[in-house]
Amino acid sequence: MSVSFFLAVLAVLAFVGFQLGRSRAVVTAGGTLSRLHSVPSYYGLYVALWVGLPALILFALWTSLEGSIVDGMVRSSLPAALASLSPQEINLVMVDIHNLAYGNITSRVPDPALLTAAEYYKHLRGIGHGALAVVMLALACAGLYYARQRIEPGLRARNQVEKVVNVFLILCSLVAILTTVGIVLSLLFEAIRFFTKVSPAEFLFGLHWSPQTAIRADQVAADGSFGAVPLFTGTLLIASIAMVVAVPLGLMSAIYMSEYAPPKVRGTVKPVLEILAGIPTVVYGFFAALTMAPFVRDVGQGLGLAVSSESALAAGVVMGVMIIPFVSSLSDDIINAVPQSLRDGSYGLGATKSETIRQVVLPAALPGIVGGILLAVSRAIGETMIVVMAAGLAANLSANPLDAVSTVTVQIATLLVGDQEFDSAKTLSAFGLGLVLFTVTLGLNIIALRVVQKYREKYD
Amino acid sequence: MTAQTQIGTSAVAGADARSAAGILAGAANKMDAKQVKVYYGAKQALKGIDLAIPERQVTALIGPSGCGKSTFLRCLNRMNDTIGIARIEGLITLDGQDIYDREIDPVQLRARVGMVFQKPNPFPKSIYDNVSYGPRIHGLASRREEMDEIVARSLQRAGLWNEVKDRLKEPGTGLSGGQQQRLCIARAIAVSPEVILMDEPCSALDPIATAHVEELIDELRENYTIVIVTHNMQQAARVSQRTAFFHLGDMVEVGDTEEIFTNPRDERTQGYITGRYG
Amino acid sequence: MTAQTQIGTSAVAGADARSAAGILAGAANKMDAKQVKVYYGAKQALKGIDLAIPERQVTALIGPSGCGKSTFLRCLNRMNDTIGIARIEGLITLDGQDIYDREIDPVQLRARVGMVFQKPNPFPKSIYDNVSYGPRIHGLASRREEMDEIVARSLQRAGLWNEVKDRLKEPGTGLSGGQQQRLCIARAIAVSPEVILMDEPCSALDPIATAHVEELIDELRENYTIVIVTHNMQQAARVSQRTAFFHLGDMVEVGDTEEIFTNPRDERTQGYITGRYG
Amino acid sequence: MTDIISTPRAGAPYQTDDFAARLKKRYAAERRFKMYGMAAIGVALAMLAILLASIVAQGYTAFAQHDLALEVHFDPAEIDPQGTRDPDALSNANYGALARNALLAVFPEVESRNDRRRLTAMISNGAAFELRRMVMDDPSLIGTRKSVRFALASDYDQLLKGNIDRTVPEADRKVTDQQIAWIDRLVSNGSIVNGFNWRLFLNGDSRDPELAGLKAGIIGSFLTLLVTLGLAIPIGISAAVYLEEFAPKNKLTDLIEVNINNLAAVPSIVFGLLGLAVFLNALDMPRSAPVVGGIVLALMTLPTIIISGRAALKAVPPSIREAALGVGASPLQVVTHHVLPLAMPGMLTGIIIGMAQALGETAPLLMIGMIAFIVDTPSGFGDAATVLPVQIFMWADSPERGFVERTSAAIMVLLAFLIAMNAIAVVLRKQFERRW
Amino acid sequence: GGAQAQGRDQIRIVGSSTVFPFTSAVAETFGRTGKFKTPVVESTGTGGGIKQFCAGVGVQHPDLTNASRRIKKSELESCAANGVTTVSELEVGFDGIVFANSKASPNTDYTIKQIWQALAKQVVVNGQVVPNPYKTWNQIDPSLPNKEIEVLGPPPTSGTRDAFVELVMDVGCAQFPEVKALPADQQKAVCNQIREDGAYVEAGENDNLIVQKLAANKDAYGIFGYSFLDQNMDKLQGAKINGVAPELDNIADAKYPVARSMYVYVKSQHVDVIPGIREFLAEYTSEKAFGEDGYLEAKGLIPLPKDKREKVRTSILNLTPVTM
Ligand SMILES: Nc1ncnc2c1ncn2[C@@H]1O[C@H](COP(=O)(O)OP(=O)(O)OP(=O)(O)O)[C@@H](O)[C@H]1O
Ligand SMILES: Nc1ncnc2c1ncn2[C@@H]1O[C@H](COP(=O)(O)OP(=O)(O)OP(=O)(O)O)[C@@H](O)[C@H]1O
Ligand SMILES: [Mg+2]
Ligand SMILES: [Mg+2]
Ligand SMILES: O=P([O-])([O-])[O-]
Repeated sequence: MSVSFFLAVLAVLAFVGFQLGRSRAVVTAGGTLSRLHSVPSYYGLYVALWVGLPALILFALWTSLEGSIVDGMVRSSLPAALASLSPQEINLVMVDIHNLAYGNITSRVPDPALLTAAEYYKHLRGIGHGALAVVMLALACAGLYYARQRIEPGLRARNQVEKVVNVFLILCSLVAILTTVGIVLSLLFEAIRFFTKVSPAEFLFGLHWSPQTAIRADQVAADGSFGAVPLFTGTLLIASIAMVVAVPLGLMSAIYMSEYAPPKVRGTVKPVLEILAGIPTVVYGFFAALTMAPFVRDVGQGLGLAVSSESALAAGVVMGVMIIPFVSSLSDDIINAVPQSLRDGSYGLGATKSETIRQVVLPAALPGIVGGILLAVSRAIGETMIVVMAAGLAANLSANPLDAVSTVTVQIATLLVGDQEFDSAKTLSAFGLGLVLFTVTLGLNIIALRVVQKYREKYD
Repeated sequence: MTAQTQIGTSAVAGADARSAAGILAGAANKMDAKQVKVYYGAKQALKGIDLAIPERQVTALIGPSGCGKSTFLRCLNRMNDTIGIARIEGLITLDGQDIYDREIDPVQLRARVGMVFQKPNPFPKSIYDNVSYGPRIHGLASRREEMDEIVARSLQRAGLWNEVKDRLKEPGTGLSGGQQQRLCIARAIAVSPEVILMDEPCSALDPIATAHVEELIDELRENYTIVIVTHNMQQAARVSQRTAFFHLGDMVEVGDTEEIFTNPRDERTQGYITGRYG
Repeated sequence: MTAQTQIGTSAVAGADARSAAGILAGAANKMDAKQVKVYYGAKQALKGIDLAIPERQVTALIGPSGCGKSTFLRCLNRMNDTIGIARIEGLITLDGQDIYDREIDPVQLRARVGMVFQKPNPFPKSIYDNVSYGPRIHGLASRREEMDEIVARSLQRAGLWNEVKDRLKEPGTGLSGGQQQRLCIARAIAVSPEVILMDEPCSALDPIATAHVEELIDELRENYTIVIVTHNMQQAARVSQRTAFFHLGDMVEVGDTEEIFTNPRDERTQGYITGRYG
Repeated sequence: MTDIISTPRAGAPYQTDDFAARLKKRYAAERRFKMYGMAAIGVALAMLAILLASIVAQGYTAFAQHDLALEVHFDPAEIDPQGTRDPDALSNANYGALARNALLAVFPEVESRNDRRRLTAMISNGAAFELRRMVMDDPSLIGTRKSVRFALASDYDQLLKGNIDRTVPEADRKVTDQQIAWIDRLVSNGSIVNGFNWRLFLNGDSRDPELAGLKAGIIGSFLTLLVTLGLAIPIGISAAVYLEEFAPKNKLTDLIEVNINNLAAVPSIVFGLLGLAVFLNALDMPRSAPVVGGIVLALMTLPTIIISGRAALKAVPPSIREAALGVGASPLQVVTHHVLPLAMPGMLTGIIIGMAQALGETAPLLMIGMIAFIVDTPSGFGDAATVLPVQIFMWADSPERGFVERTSAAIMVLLAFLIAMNAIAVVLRKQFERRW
Repeated sequence: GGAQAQGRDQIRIVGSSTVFPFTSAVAETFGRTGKFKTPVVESTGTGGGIKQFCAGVGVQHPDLTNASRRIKKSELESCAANGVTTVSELEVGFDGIVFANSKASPNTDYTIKQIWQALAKQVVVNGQVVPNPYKTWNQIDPSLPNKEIEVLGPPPTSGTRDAFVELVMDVGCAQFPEVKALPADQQKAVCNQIREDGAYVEAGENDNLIVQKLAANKDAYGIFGYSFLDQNMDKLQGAKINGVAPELDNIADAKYPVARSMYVYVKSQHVDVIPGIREFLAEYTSEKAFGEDGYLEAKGLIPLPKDKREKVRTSILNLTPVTM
């Protein structure tokens, strides 16, 4: 009896509940449906929810707890010889028992005590499944009975159902908060450890980033320096270059698609451009490193400029291309949603198409467009591969787009992926960087929200 | 008929009896429509309209809902170009020039032939920006004060100034229905077009505001040519010199307003007018 | 005053003189507003309105543009809930029950108190779907034919049937202004609300259609309670039994329509009415 | 003519030279503006074309592969000397020798040990596995002769495709002159056949380029994406709807809004850290599994879907909501019946872009063990699996030459996957689009 | 939570990206020929691998870890603290680190000292320790080419960089008595730190990218593993170091100075619990795998000498615990 079987049975029960609830509502209405507070199908949904939801919640709880409960019972039933092992060893014994119980390949001849334990384990799981089935069924039936009882014309079935939906919607919104909490928690402890090794002041205001600390104890004496400023300026530089490329290209593409292009062209160009967002970043990385960077270098040298072979410009431009669809597609949708009557109003005054677009359509679409652009900025800040491959890892403090720079994200990724040592400031600095980046963007977002709210108060 | 299409201002002589009868001495045809047919997809909305619009007069278009008044109005400044499925046939001239000619620039045309729409459609900008928008794109003011002056005067003429003079920076969309309508009128007259097309400009207005707009129309008439769609017979009678009666996509009758209201030739016109008068 | 708010239908006795005077024999107050104040942000749009709306009668709201008629109307079925910055104070009852009570479900309230908006706002769906939407969500028809019947009857009553019966599947947004307005009327009456609020329902309508809607209102009055905002004094005089005059967020005067039009007590009312009559 | 009869103001501004000059400028601006639009699309499309062309140019050869067709003698002396047909014995037999013998039989003149080794290097490691599979499936083959096709080792395949240059000095290439001569002979006698590269789609990953395939990656991507879609779409749409349509404007919703915007800027690898800390360590979910990958990618794409969804909802005019509320629709009905359908195009755009991002992402998967060498095709959401971009990432980092073309081919497959997935959404989006 | 309860019958390996190609090749062969499932091999980097490996015993922890360096004492201690008490070591073979450039340039011969002078942050000039002034190779030694110094190499987070520092930088600077005269900690700083003025380009971990960049930029040198040179002999050449070319035989018999050993560590407690570990180790240490002409050599592994292989094999098959 698998998970999907349980869920399928539950779905069937809920459907039955729906039908019963609906017909019951029709009956209680006594022929005049308008006596019902809600449309009959809401009564159906009401019953279906009562049938399905409690059983579903039980199922979720049960399946998440059953494993450890059964394990605990098997563990306590083990013969004394096994039970006296250390927790680690018992863990291993449990692996053996599981492997035996599920008929996996095992490599040693099983000990009879283990075989009994495996049998016992199987037995318990069997009971557990049976009990779950019975309890779920009982709960579903109770729900059905209760909900059906309550059906009468005055029952606000729609409101009840909508209350459940509303709770669901709120829960969905809270996922964002939970994710944030999860991220902060998974960064915080290591970051604190980092800040006990490197002072926050040095980290936040230091102008030199070079995490060249030792991997072997006998190796490098010099501590790495952990001044994150070059990384943040590098991030800013590359993201700005990317936006300088993506915003005009994306916005103008969006405008052309939604305002000028015939529907057929728009219908094809838009999804085609969206492919840009789906090309794996490795491909962009190779393109940036092997095509764009040498090109920038050659052009730069042709102009007599000193260009390093890894330049922020190359990485930024390619990143800009990658995020074009964020701006173009989202803006296109928003522009397309601006009511025609506004355009008519402008044309009626003798405005040209471009004047209409720039002065009426775009301002009307601005909140949505800003959303798309912010999304694109975010993506640019979070991108790793292109920068690693084309702009290098050297954290120079420079505002010159022809220099090699590094970004926060890149350092986080290389620090986490590279060779690391427990507790070395080098490895932990990834968490410090992550947390600070998180905080900085959070601050920026709060400011952005305030600005947007001000703007909204004025123009909503 | 062909002569008429060549030189608009001297077209009076060539105008057919029906039209000529209604034109006051000295007035010439500012615009002229010949056999204008409009289709929305397969549906024909106008079935061949012939109508001359005399200069510096107010022409009223009346007729039952859905008969094609707005459609005709939108033909006069090529606003129908923006409706994908609309197709237009026939000839419309402004000062004797075919406005659907390739040579003609719809932008210039619409600057010369302004429009107030049936549903008020203020831009989601401030009240000030709503009105200054047109003058700005046409470069009618070179300095800030000039623009302030244009905005203030337009709002005054539309009868909205007193209500909004303290909230010019607030969004135009936060106004009441009637206020929005007057805002749209102010916006249209701010660019001083030669011809102003008004699609039921007073439908959302109270009597006082209506009277105000009617005065405005009367005043504008001295310099501008005005075409107004209205459902209000009294209004048509009060403000217009000429009236055209539309019915099911046809123009049934056109003539001197007094004539039309007192002595309609077509019985459909009679029915329509008396349907209310009676 | 307090007695009145408890049992709506027997409230006549407790109604104040001003209100009581206007109520015809046998009619009771369907709705009742007490000291209704509305603020848009910091701006006060209604300054404390007391108005009783008698059952199965037509109450007309008149007054200059921007005086708060739409705002008041929107209070009566809690449409103002949807405007973020709008804040309402005071008491409004429907059949004696406070409609701003927590117990009250605004959705059900709006099904009972229907509304036709000032700007026609058809759904971007077919004409049929526009009208059938309300009946469908309220489960007013169980079979296809019943629904067809409701749609056809509603469109007929709104005087649109003949124009659209062949194009029910076409989008409602492709109709002319007046047609859209009648479509919105049809949509509102399709759910048979007890009270119908109409915000300038005839503003975009020609006289014939207007007459049609007025007939409809007259007919509806037998079973429904109607509140209508209009700028057309004749219309108010023709269709309503009671008239309330609004001015700058205040309700200046309310009374029997005949009374108001022939013998207004307040000079502002007089000014407003005669501004047109004179 | 008009200026004679009109007063200075009316119409005058529009007939003057001044206006004409200004109009000319405005039209120039108009043309420029339109040109910018076209240029922008042109540049974007050109970039895409360059990228795609470079991928295709490098990868199209991977769709064909050279096989070695040899007459194999299933010599009982080699594989079943005892003649017991014992499956265990058969399973451990030396099948490589069968393939080598078959090739050596074509070149009887090659005798020295070194030469024989160099000759048999042409046979892919896969040959032994292939023969083993054949015998295990049908032991009656033992003792018979049969013509069998198996992969040519990658270096030689690359040579025949021209990816290894014959003209460079012998010392600088992986293939000797002698081997080239042998290969040419095999080609001329028809023992080498070039055909569609089914292995690319039917095999799992391998360290041997000629055997490496994408089956496991495709299925892994499919399972992972299924989880991602199943979570991100309903949660994303629900959250967008709640925040835009229902949420009271208070501190909590501000907090949620800021959070969502902020999550969009969190580097994807940090989502990997989250997955590691929460799903693997705290919730004890399996490593390298599509469920966990799917959840992490869903969390990563949620901000994209929510933000674009909210923008789309915001663009629906309030009059539509009022109209529906006015006939007694509940707020939820207003949303589901009117607002959502109208906002759907924008929602779908967010979904398309979010999914494209999820489909191409590798960094967060690193932390949860999906950047791994996994040969077996996953059969469920809890099995160890890789995904296409990981396959691409790992192949791109492999030293063997044969992986260069396969990397590009894998990218082509990924893009095909993406386009197929998007096609559905794009069609839906067109259905919902309308102007009002 | 229920998913883990199903037990595990598949070996899980984490660790070094350098050893990854070899271990995964063994895993593939092991999975194809035996009755066991193909092990899952993750590429997490040496340190990351050891961290996971040492986190505990039980299904959720890996069984083996790859390492491009020996495990450290501190790491073993942390293993023990988490209950991972017996760890066995399998030395796989050697990895040469090459200093390579494009075939389009002449082949060169550098001494370790010269490479240190080219790459160190501080060098000795006229008996003084000064910031590295060298821009071109011939400023270090007139016999060297008049080419700008540009070296693409791994970032400080990489195990390869670490090995390079130990085998080249430390050795190179030891040849300057002036450095030796410095106090111990300063000495190390001078020896180990790599310049950050742009002459040394930290190029990430994708060695194929370095290969392609070198092919395009003929003045630049790159630092990476031998197997990438082996596969790209048509484009690149390895510089001789101290007169020795980076060739298989030279590395195998330790003539070439820049080579390191690679290891796999086994959690002995998992042997016999997770099925197939013994058999996997047997496959790894079979002659056809890590021996001369074995399939790992074809992947670029440089095999251990024969007697060493014997020792490694018996040691690992007996699960001899590693000692520091
Ligand atoms: N959403 C809003 N935000 C801010 N102010 C508003 C809003 N809606 C209306 N107002 C203001 O409230 C006042 C009353 O508006 P309301 O729409 O009720 O007027 P009205 O009597 O219906 O006028 P009209 O006859 O022109 O429709 C006006 O001054 C208007 O500008
Ligand atoms: N965009 C459109 N698509 C399809 N049909 C249309 C469109 N606009 C108008 N029509 C149809 O064309 C006919 C004429 O419409 P028009 O708007 O010109 O009427 P009208 O005379 O202005 O009416 P009203 O007084 O109600 O505004 C009507 O039948 C209308 O339904
Ligand atoms: Mg109209
Ligand atoms: Mg109003
Ligand atoms: O992955 P490495 O630890 O070998 O660099």
